[in-house]
Amino acid sequence: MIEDHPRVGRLQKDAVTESIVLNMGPQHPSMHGVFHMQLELSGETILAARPVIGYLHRGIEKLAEHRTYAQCMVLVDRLDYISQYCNEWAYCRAIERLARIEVPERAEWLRTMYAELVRVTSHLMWFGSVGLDLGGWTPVIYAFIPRERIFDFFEATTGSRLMPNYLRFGGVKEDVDPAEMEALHAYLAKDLIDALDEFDGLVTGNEIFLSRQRGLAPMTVDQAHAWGVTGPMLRACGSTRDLRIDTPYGVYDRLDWESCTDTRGDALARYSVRMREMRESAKMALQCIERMPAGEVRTKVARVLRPPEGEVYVRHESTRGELGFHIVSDGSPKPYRFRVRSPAFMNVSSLPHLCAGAKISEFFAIFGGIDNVMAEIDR
Amino acid sequence: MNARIFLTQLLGALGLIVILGFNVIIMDWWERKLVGHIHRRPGPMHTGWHGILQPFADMLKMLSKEDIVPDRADRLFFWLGPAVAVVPAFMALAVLPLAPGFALADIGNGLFFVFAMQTIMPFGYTLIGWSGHNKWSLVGALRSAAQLISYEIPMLIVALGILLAAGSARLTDIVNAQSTVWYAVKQPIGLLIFFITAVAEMNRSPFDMPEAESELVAGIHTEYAGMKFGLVMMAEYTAMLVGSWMIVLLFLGGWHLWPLPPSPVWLVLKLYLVQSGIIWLRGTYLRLRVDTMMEMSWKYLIPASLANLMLVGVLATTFKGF
Amino acid sequence: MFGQGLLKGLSVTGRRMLGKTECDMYPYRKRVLPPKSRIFLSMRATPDGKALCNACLTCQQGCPDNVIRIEQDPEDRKRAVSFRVNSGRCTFCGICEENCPRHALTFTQDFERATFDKGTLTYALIADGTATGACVIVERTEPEHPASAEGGEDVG
Amino acid sequence: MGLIENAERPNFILTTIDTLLRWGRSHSLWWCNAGSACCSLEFAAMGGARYDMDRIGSGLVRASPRQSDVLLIPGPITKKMAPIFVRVYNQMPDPKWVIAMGSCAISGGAFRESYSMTRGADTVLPVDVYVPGCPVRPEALFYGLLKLRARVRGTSNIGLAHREPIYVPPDLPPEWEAEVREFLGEHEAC
Repeated sequence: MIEDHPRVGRLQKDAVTESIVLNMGPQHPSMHGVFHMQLELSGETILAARPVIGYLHRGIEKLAEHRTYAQCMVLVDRLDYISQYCNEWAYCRAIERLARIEVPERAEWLRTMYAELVRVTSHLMWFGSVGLDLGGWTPVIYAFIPRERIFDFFEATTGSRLMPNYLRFGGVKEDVDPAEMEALHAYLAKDLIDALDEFDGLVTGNEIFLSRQRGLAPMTVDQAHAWGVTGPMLRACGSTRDLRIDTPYGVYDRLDWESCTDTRGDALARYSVRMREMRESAKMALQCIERMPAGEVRTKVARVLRPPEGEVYVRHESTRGELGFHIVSDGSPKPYRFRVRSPAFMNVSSLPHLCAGAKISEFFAIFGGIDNVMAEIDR
Repeated sequence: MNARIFLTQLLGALGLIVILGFNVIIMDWWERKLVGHIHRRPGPMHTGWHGILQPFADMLKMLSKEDIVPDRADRLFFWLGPAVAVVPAFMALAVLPLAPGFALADIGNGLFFVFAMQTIMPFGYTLIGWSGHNKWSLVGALRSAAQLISYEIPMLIVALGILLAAGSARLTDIVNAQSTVWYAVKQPIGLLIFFITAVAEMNRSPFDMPEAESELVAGIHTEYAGMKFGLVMMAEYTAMLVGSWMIVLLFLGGWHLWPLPPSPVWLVLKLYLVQSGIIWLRGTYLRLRVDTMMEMSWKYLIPASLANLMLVGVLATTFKGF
Repeated sequence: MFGQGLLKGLSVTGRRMLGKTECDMYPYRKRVLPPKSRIFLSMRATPDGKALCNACLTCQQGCPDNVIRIEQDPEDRKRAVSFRVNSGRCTFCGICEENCPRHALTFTQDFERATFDKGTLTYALIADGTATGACVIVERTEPEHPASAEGGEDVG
Repeated sequence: MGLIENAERPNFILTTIDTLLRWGRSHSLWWCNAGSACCSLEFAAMGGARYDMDRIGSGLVRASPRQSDVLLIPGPITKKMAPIFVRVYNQMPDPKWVIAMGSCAISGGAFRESYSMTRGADTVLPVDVYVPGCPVRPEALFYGLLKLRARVRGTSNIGLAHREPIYVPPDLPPEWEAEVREFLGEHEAC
């Protein structure tokens, strides 16, 4: 409990002060969207934190019940707008399992490549916003340079920078131009790694950054499981849970890579796990480009898909953690129930526990480490 | 008082105001340009030649913005805050020499006068933050007060080392004592400490706690709009000018640039180099945490500055002309 | 050694400060967007200005956001009297382009569509049965993809 | 005295000052980013190295609405968020402008039919420029900004009226009132 926290407890015993309630957000520069945090402060120390969500609740789960399965892809894109391909893939896997659709070999490779590329861009965005939260302006601008380059590839091959609507049930929309892949390969092999090295030089080794992150808001594996935390945050506590290994999908079992884990469980561990994941993802995307077989990219599926009656739950390692789609079909062209298990929502639920007893400026270091996307939390 | 002296002083004061305004405009442009190039982007570009007219556009806009005073703000102090922050910085400029003997008032206690004026500035920041009736700016104001008070101590102790070595508190004498070797060479630890504390005194990144943008919306000036915000910005740039000027005078040899003849040009050059360095720091570093920053002052900088003072004292008594 | 990381950071930004900038200088130089990028919905037309659309309503029915409004000619059901697009609602998902059996719909790369008046965001691709200015003229008369021959409709 | 009395009939001094102020304003539009969803990423990209809106003097995204001129609405306005955006708009000093960025802010876009959405920013705020796209490309937003600059340059300061937001608070059940007031009251103190 918060009262048992050593720092808070001492503070309350020693001095009788009146706490102030500070409403952080929903319109606040570093709230990563419209997130509202009620902080109860004693001086600059946070006594209690109450997250308020729902400012971006657009009713995606309800809207999806009025759309055909193919039209839902538009909503799925906008669910977590930083890792679109992961969302689309998870949704496609759910429908493919429901309707028993086979996916061609090349399409699986393409999907894996796009998912890993988007993991890179998502983590780049996170890196930039961590820099912004901690008061630096440069990291975010630097992070956008490789991001723009990968977006160029997305746009040239799928037609949109952010909202691709590229994956289809039983494959992908269209094949990728080999020349584009060639250019991307050259970029990933050298320039991206150079950029990541530069980020390490700018932020990772910086003593100011280390002093703000080391030992901050530690979390044990048991706590993480209790709060439902998944993804890089869970792997930073020493767990090896990675759905890409535990429940293999795509071509992850055929790639040469390893899941990034850390045992310290603090904010710095979360940071280093994500930084290493970016390199691993770039490596995986490179392998995909090199070893991708030729062939079909799309199986023929009815334009208006009518999956048989039944329900399905698919787990997927999104950039933020375990993304789940629970879809109930009644045999009609529209889903009967469409439910999303959003990783960021579960991760944010650990926030009140993590930041009790922290300072205001520590709060942003903790908050940045969670890497939340409000659109996914509020849906 | 003689009418002629009065007139000269008046003209000098007016000249200082002009210099002040000119500096704010130049620094506003230069900061955006330099930070832009650090970010690999060109910065202001299309408003005049390389965006040189950008500060004028900003100023015109701020002048014509609606002047909001929050409902429950303390109206008097809301007005007074920026003035209390600007005026001491401006007064400190009066004793800062530009060339040998060329200052509005080249007083014998110039060193202490500048520090005395700098001590008033946090009071202005605290007023700015407190009077707006806003929790963010209140937190910023308290941070500002704590930060500026705790960083003044090591700064003054280091300045005592200079006083010990130069044997005079008159700024012109201090500069002239560096005609061959700068105090930056003689007292490198002192320079380091003085530089850190000066950056902290100016509320510049990585010590910009009072206006931590990502934490406390806009910190102390959250409620300031229009030209009052412009005044707060002016206070910050002037504080930066005074701080860098002190660094140049105390450690970087003022108008001396050995082996070239002394000239105010060197002083201005050094002044803007130091300010560019401070902007470079802003483009590179993340913000320190507020309690780390306080710890840094009390645990490390104050003992280090005392050690520096002892060292300087021993050296100054041992070697003549140190 | 303490301070190493700080110096490293300074060296990174210092190098960048003296290096080249990355800017596109947008209003003065415009980047050529890739042909696949979906910016604004447009329609293909034959060189003599007739639209390829035969008012089959596939796009209108498939659109998730009710962007497309087609009015069929009451006498000739294969002819559209008007084809209006409300780009203020469009999510640029490309479903209409993908579904169009005659490949009549396409996307242009013209993105400079910001406006003061929301009403002007609705534009017509066909008005009074004739293709309007928003259309892209195609020189080729044969279908672009061999797959469209499956429909068995004569294109051209 | 004379200047103000004859404000109806602009004289030389007044028009010169006016031209100067219009120039200043149009070259120094600072943002208030009411960042909610996907489009704010593209807005951030516009501040990045490739597009760099600082070139035309709009590079400063002020965290406090008190110091900003343009309210950017880069995403959906939900019913829960509408009063807060109005509040942000009211906190900005005149003259101020609003840009609706993307389909969600123009009309509700993909979520138009949803129960929790307003149908566009113009149901809540007086919008000046609509930038279509989903999400809007950074260049397209840049073009929208240039459009807004043209409008600012063309808008005279003489007799510029304050524009009230259009927002009408919903009719809430009376039993909710105390709760809502308490909620808003907490914001008030902030």
